[in-house]
Amino acid sequence: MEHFAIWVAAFLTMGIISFLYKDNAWYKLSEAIFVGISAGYWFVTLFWDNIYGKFWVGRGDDAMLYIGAFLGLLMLMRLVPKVGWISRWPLAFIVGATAGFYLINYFSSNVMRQVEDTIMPLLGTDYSATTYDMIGNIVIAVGTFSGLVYFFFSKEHKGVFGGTAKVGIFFLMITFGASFGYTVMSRMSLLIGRLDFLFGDWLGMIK
Amino acid sequence: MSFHIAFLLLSVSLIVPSPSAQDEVADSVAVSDSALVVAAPPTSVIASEHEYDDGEALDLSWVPSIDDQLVGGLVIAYRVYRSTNGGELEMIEELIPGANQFTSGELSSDSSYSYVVAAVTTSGEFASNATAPLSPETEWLNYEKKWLFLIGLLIAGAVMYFIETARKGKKLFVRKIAGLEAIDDAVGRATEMGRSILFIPGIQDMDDVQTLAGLTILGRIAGTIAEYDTKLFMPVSRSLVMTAARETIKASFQTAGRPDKYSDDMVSYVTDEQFGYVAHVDGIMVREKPATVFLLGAFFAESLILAETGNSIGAIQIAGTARPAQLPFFIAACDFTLIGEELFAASAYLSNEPRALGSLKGQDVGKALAMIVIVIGVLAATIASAWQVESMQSIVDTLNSVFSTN
Amino acid sequence: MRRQIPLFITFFVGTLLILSVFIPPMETLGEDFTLFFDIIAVFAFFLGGGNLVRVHITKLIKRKPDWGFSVVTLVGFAFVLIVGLFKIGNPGDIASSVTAEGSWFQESFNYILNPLQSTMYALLAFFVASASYRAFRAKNREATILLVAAFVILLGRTPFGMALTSWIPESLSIFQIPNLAIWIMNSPNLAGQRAIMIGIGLGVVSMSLRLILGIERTYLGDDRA
Amino acid sequence: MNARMKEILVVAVLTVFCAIMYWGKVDGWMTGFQFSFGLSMTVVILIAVSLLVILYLTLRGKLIGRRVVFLYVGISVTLPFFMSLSQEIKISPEVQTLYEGIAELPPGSVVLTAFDYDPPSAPELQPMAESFFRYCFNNDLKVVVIGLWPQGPQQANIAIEKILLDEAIAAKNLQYGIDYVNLGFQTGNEFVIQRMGSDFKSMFPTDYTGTPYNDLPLVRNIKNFSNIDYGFNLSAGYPGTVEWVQVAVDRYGLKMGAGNTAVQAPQCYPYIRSGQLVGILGGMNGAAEFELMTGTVGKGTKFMLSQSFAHMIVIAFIIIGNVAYFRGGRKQKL
Repeated sequence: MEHFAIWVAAFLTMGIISFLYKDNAWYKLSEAIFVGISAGYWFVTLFWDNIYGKFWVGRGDDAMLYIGAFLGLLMLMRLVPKVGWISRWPLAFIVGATAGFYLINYFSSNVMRQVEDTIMPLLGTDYSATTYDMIGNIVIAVGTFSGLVYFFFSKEHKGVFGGTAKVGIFFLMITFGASFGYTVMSRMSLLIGRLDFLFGDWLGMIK
Repeated sequence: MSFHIAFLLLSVSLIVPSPSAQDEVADSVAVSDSALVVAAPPTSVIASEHEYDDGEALDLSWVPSIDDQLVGGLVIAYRVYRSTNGGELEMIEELIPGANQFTSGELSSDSSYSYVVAAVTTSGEFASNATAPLSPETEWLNYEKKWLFLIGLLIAGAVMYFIETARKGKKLFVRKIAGLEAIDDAVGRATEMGRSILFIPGIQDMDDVQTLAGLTILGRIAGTIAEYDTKLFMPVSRSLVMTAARETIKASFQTAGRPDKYSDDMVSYVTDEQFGYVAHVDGIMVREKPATVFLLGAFFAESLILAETGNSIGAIQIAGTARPAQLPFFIAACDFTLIGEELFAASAYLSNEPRALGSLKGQDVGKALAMIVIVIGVLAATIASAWQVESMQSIVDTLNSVFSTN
Repeated sequence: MRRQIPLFITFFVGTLLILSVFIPPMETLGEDFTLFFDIIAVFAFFLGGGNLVRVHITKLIKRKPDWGFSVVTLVGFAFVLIVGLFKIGNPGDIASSVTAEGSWFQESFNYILNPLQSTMYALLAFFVASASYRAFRAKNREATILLVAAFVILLGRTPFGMALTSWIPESLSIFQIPNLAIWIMNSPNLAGQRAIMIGIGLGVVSMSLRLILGIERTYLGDDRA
Repeated sequence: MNARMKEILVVAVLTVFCAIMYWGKVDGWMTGFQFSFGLSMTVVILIAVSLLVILYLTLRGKLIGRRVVFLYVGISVTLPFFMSLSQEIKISPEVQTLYEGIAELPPGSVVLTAFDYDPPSAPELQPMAESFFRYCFNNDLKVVVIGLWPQGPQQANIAIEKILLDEAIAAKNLQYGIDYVNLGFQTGNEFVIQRMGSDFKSMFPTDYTGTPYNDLPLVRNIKNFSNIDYGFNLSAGYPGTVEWVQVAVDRYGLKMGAGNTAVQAPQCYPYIRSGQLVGILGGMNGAAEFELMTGTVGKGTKFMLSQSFAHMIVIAFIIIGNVAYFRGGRKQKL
């Protein structure tokens, strides 16, 4: 059984890799299995965690749960064409809650917090700061400022304003280049993991 | 009864309440009297109201035992005991040596609580006096967050002010955004080529604000798609997104006067699982060869898999996400990328509706505010640290406390 | 009316959640919302899963191209639902965890789903290479900056990059590529990230307000439908 | 022979090869391959020469396609598995500070490890998990595991099981429930962290196996973050380090370090500067550096070579791409 299982795993692994060559039957088969199994897997997990886990095991007496269930049932009203429109209520509920929740969350951690962090002495907090630290601090302040200028919608990118926006774009490009370069490494790691499975765990070719 | 005796013992700082500890002490005493390790109990134990909560916590502070020393200290832990409404003492917490405060949570404002803190040595516990009974109070406003509230209100107010100004008919200028200008062309291109349009609203559910942004953009372009009579298909990875996307497209087709062209088949659910979904979308891309691909929403690692596959089939790709980690991949592999904020601005921009455009003006106020604060703050901090100017330091401290979020 | 009620719900719930942050007795509202959401999501799956089954059965009945693969999908879906919901092969009784070692559900995860997920993810290695090959070209000033930043970071992580500039004296060590890479990550990269983050924060504020105020409402469909 | 036949032939050859190797492995007559130093160098030179040929072809105006790039990536990752070459590892400051952060913990300290990743991210994060646990167990730190990703706790178990086989650690005879506990997964993302701030038990009434919280001696007295001496988060995305910092660190003052995939790591760098994080292990490099610092050799170090090779290949293709661009009179779009 164990032999069979590891061959299945290897078969599917290579099926996905074969997509790099071109779309083919092997890939289509792996894809079909992937979609079917994963959709089922997701539902089973949701069911045990959120329905069984919360209504039977967890906080079963909590009124909040039943409000949730009620909203869920309203959602299912879509299946009944006549009253399908009622499913917009839970949808409206979700959209309102998401909007309200994220408004504050993003505002506090993305705006307030980042502004606070940018407020720092350019020349370092004390005399131990090196030239590099100072340059770094200046770069951070200038970069954040000019980056914000780039995102300004109400003014055409012209003149001094346009020049600053240009600097902002440069900073964004450095950011993107740096994150991309940094990522290459991690992506390679994933492939290393898979090939280690094929050549090591499966075929036992790695000493 | 036993409680009263124990309490009496506690108040005169003798050894110990809890039965298990008592046993231990008895054992060690039995072995050798000289092994008894005596420590002074913690003093000045004070219980006070925990600020800005729902009446469910009290703060406790004390002066550690004088035998609690870093080197050669006798105290191995502190135990906090609580008595509810004058009831029996129960241990609720054990803290490391050196501890001098504790927040006692999960209380009710209907009850009163009294605390005892005991220093623990290898021989037993040496308890402090009990604190006076206290009930936690419910506060109705969290004053700690007043600045978050005020600045938030200021910016939200600016957004609403401009929405209102625009509604009254004042023309507001918003500069061109390259990625958004390209959207109409991209739809047109698919029509000319007689091929389809693929729209991916990210892989998150409706509880992610980026998915909402993707869907609002869909709402704008679905109208154009209806007018051009182009084929649209939209595999999604969440059931709720499927429902919402169908509503969105249906409404847009209706508004464009082509409700007959709408079909539920445009939107289909694939699987919630990230890579299962991606495997399917990749397959469908190379099979259907859409002329235009929209990737607008929350994306994770799959961003590049999708964008590179889309690139390999020669599709025009317009992408946008607010996940900074994924932006570089879209920049590298797509024709146009909406960077962070632009994703959220897109639907307003595309709608060309005055009120929506007004909201963009409003968020510029926020940016201007951030920029001003950064300039003032950085200058003040620099002057303060370089020349030790007190007044500048106080500006920095004020700004820091205003923008501090915790 | 059909449209007014949902708009009111959005407005009411949105405002409530914003205010809850400032009112201690309502602090847990955000948590309750996630709870609601999780539960609604399970119900909604009947719509999504139902759609999945419908699409593939249609394909099968109409004998559309590749209908055979639809059968595979349907069988896989049904298989996992059955072994997962009835806990087939689980050691112990029905009370054991669905993901218990040895259960069919867990085995199918280990030997089918996991290899598929990991491999799909690993394809990124290839795409990262092809994207760098194609996109990192010095076409204009912006692209050149992108290229240089990426190149320095890449080099900074290889022994070759270390060797290349190890001759630079310690006093100028910042110009050694690994140090330069770290500096780029910590300074200009940080600045760019911050600008993007602040922008996003404000963008979310503005869009959320449009949703709460009902200016964006396409997701609610049309009155006439 | 048409293309279809060729494809079938390749698949057939591959299948036979794999079958033979597998048989060899099971039967025990094939124990793996290792190139000698000379052969390793020859392979490296061959790859380099072939790249030069591609460069030459590009200069002549013959551009290569995606599949060639793919092929090179595959080769450059695979071949180093079999090579006997070694390389130097430089410790970066964020790894140093992370190490110092746990090194100063006295024995008996309680460490909370949050496993927020799933198997696809395991190649990067699993080596970190292993060396982190190894360090904790060797130094008598108590480990509490939780996960905000459904499969996180399983990854933790895999790592723990592996580490317990180490001779030195097996000798300590560590007890589940006393020396380490796996509280399992809980849905709710950052809200789980928030709830843990007031009460762990409310979020984790039982552990991974169903044992009630109060029956686990290690955690029985752990109320909230104030009882945790150090937090370590292994994260591959959301929810992850950002959420831990926002809630556990910012609101509850937990001292925390993180191990991130290389992609997530840049997002978390600001947190080191602001002092919200003690340190970060970024990607496989971070794992290898941490292994070096803690004096163990694991997969992180082993696969560094593959990674360096792959990097060199990417760099080579960026150069070739630019040559192609300038050669094409800057107009050609590829």
